[in-house]
Amino acid sequence: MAPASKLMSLSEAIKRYVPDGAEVVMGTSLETMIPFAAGHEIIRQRKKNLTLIGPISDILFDRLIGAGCVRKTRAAWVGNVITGSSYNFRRAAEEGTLETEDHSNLTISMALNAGAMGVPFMPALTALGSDLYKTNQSLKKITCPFTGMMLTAVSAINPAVAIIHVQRSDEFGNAHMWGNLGVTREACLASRHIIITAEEIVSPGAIESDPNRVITPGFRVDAVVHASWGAHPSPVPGYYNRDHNAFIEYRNESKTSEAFEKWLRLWVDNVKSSDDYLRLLGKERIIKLELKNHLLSEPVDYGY
Amino acid sequence: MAPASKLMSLSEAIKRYVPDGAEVVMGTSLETMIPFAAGHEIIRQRKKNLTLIGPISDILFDRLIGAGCVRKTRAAWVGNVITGSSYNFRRAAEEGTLETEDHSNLTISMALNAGAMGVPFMPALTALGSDLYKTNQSLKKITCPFTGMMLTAVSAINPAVAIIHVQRSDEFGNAHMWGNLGVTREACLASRHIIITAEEIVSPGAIESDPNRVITPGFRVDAVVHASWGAHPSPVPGYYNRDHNAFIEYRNESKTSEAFEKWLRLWVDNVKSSDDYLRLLGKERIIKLELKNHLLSEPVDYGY
Amino acid sequence: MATDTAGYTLSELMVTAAAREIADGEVVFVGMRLPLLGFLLAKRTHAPDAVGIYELGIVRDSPAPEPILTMGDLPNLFRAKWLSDTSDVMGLLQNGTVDVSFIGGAQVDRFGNLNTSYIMSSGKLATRLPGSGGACDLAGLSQRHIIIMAHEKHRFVPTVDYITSPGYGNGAGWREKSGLPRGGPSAVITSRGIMKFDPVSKEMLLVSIHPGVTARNILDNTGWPLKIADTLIKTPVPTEYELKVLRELDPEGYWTGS
Amino acid sequence: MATDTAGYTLSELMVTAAAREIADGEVVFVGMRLPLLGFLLAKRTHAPDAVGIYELGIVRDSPAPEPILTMGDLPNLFRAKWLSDTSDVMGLLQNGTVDVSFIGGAQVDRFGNLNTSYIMSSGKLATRLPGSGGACDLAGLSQRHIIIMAHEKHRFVPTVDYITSPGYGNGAGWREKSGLPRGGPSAVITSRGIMKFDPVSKEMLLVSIHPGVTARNILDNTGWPLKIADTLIKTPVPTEYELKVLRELDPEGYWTGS
Repeated sequence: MAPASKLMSLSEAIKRYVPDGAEVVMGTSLETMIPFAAGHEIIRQRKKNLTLIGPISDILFDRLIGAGCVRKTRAAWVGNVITGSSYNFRRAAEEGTLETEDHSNLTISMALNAGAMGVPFMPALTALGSDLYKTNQSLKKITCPFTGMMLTAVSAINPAVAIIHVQRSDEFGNAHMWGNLGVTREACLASRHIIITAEEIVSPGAIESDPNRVITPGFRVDAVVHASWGAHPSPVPGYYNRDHNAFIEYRNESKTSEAFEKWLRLWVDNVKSSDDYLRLLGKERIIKLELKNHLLSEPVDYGY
Repeated sequence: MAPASKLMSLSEAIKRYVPDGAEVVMGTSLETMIPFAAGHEIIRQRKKNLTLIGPISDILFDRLIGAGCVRKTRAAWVGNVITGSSYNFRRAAEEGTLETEDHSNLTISMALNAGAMGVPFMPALTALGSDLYKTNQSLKKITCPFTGMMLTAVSAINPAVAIIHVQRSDEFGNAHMWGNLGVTREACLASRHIIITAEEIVSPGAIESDPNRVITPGFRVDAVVHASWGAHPSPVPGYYNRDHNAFIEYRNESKTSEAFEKWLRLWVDNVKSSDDYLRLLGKERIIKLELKNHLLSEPVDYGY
Repeated sequence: MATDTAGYTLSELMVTAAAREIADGEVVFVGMRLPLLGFLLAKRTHAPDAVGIYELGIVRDSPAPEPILTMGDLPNLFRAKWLSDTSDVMGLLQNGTVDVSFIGGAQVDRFGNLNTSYIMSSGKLATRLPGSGGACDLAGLSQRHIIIMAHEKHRFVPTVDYITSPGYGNGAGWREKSGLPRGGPSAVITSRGIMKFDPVSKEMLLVSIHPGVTARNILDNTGWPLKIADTLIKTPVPTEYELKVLRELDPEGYWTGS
Repeated sequence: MATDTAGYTLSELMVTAAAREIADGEVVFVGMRLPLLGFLLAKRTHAPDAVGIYELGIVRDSPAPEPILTMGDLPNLFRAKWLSDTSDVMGLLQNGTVDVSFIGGAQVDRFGNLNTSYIMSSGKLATRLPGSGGACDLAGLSQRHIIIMAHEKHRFVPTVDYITSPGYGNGAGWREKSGLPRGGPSAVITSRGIMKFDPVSKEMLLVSIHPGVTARNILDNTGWPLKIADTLIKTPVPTEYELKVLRELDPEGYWTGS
């Protein structure tokens, strides 16, 4: 009973589990724990024709689109949470080089839920009366067999791979996540492969001390990557705060294709490691983002 | 901002929120944390014509049926987990005084899920090919609008009240539950009222130290009851082990109506308080059930 | 139009108006940006027992311990009442638990339909906007919802190019026919005034004009002949206490600066 | 029939046979009673990397630190790999992740349909059984499932009174026509022998006879003319190591005593 370690480098994990043309779900906790490091590695490897799946992607999807990795988005919202529109997305969509499937947070959550539960669709009351039906073939109107009510059926989504950033994981893919969970639980269960990027790699014993905190069964995880600060500039509960300036500055850094190319070279292509990234970020900024006020959870007992 | 305390006696909580004829969901964690104390109080108040909802009820439903409180069950399994059939259930069903709606664990979970999500049904692949359709009007066959697959539609269940036993709660209904959760999360969200019985009443600060551990939003909870050993003989993670002998002995104690009447007088009607119950149980038995091996959860930080 | 010389900014006026739409004890589904501030302001003033629900999977009933720019900031998770799944809070929305929600928009029409997806020009896509996020869900499933947006003629159009978030469609009875279980917009708070909806025809009605703005100015900046309510009032300005709280909530004026 | 004089009990033989149906690394949905022991025995012998899933919302891949009588016993939660919702583990079942599951039954027929709900007598209800629990789900949605039960004529009937857990219905093609996405019973382990199913006709076939039992005895205790496989073997007895482990798992013989 010596299971194989799933620990590998970020570059190896992306190489193995994110082939060109793959359907990838990311940013499943919405504004928090967005797997930026993994997304940047996808850009460095210049993956092509990806379909990106997620509720609100904040600026991660925009970067992948700007780098030419993306053929299609299946998302509720693609933009910059605190500045509004995101420009690579706009350019690609307006030029017609990006296909978009328009979801709401509820429909994307039900699509992944259906995928997780192994059923071909889930019913919802949302989207009725909206034009989402015109730009999303995954939605159909149905009639409830019990009540006769009109409902929206949301077709299941089963991504090829889920990329999930967590606080801590053991090397076998048993991972703790806390904070708002978004659609992470269903995204993991719906996906054929799972890549975990984690702030810390810890012992199995630490994870086993709290099985309710585990985000998805470890036996379904394919790769575990140690990625300290791997969600920056988004926040990670227990590790660091949101770097608002990064989001605000990105507005101008992505406003034109030229500006974005420059940003990409500096922050992605020239960055070969997590150390490179932290050096670029600078000590002062890092200290500013670190937690200043701590609140430890009251322990619970799993004894017998 | 001084919200009203929801703390009340068990007798008051049952009086207020479990009227005759109510649909009550209980035993939502399946074999663990079954709200026996609350069930016994329902018997003491001789509620009538209840509909009991739950996945596998172990022997709690059998007791309520034997005491004449129940008109109907909507459950996947009614019995005694380690001895098999339960006799009050058998007698009532065979004599035709009890109506039963036959679910599986998956269909009852989907019925409560539909109730929680506010949709009139949820789809499933189970029950197909089974005779559950003959004895459960909440199941209908439908065709998937996307794939043409045949599916089971499970009609939503929205109970009048959920009775949930937890480890600890504050007086406002913010409660921590850990261990296997069963269908508890959806049962709470689906129900119009919620009664929490808790091993311990703790400060709001203790609960707020770990919001991921909260089982359902406290603002929807109606009553909080301090019920130490309130799930005995079922186990409560962090508090006490399963009392196997109670389940084994109950087999004979319920084999005939006469035996059951005797059991009921001794263990329910003559018990006026949790102290009475513990006295009857006896110190030795209590010590035997207490946790001997402890395992505390690794803390997590919710700071900023 | 309100300026700093009036002692408050236009955004402060709008956020205050939004806050006043929340009654104490209500369950509020809180959106991004100005609505987030409006909710926090209400909590700190007249609606201390309001409960906030956030699409990220957050329920909280106390103000965050520190100013936040967005709902995912860690202080908004600190001592939350519940941290959970998006589908859990969407369940609370869909099952009718949410009293009121707030959404912004790029384009609105006379029946309160909102577009945050596609702006067309001569039949061709002119601007791709971010999309629904939770807005379509909130517009469809809250007991009522409130729209907050800039009041410009190109945004206030007779018919939106795309319905991201349904209002009253083409008027009375439309939501029912569409299968929506409840709700509809109850107010539109803009940079010039406040609109409500005629209870019978479901058409937008001007009910309140911001200080320094004229009805003419509003009509000129609305793409259809906006109807005016029988009783037209001037939007009450923020109180000193509301301004004090707002400036604590947004100390650097990121959202409410001039 | 096997007895203590043979060095093992009948239950021990049945549990051992059940354990051997589990291949290493498989995902097993573990039921109550004998199947629970069978899984634990497999983990401790030839299938150390098998993963156990329990309907309560438990996933674990190590043996519990102490003997357990039922899956809800606290040692079965201790250092579990995942504690979660029933719907989560039902999702793993429904989406095809579960390789094998085990269910018990009161009545079975020649196509492996199981009844744990209603036993009829002359068209009237004779015995009300506890019902499906998770059995209907496991029979419908696992990649394969194994039935464990006592072998008596009144239990082995031509056609069950009620299909709680679907087997192969009335034969080849029935599961597909019923809409079941996969699966079907792969073995029936009884107190007298082991049956499998004809790959074409889907009818039950006797493949193995327990020590001390005759084919005649099995046919006499089966309510239809049970077909016999071309190759009929004697059920291998538990090894000493298997017995040692089993007695550690059930030290008081609650499940496996004579």
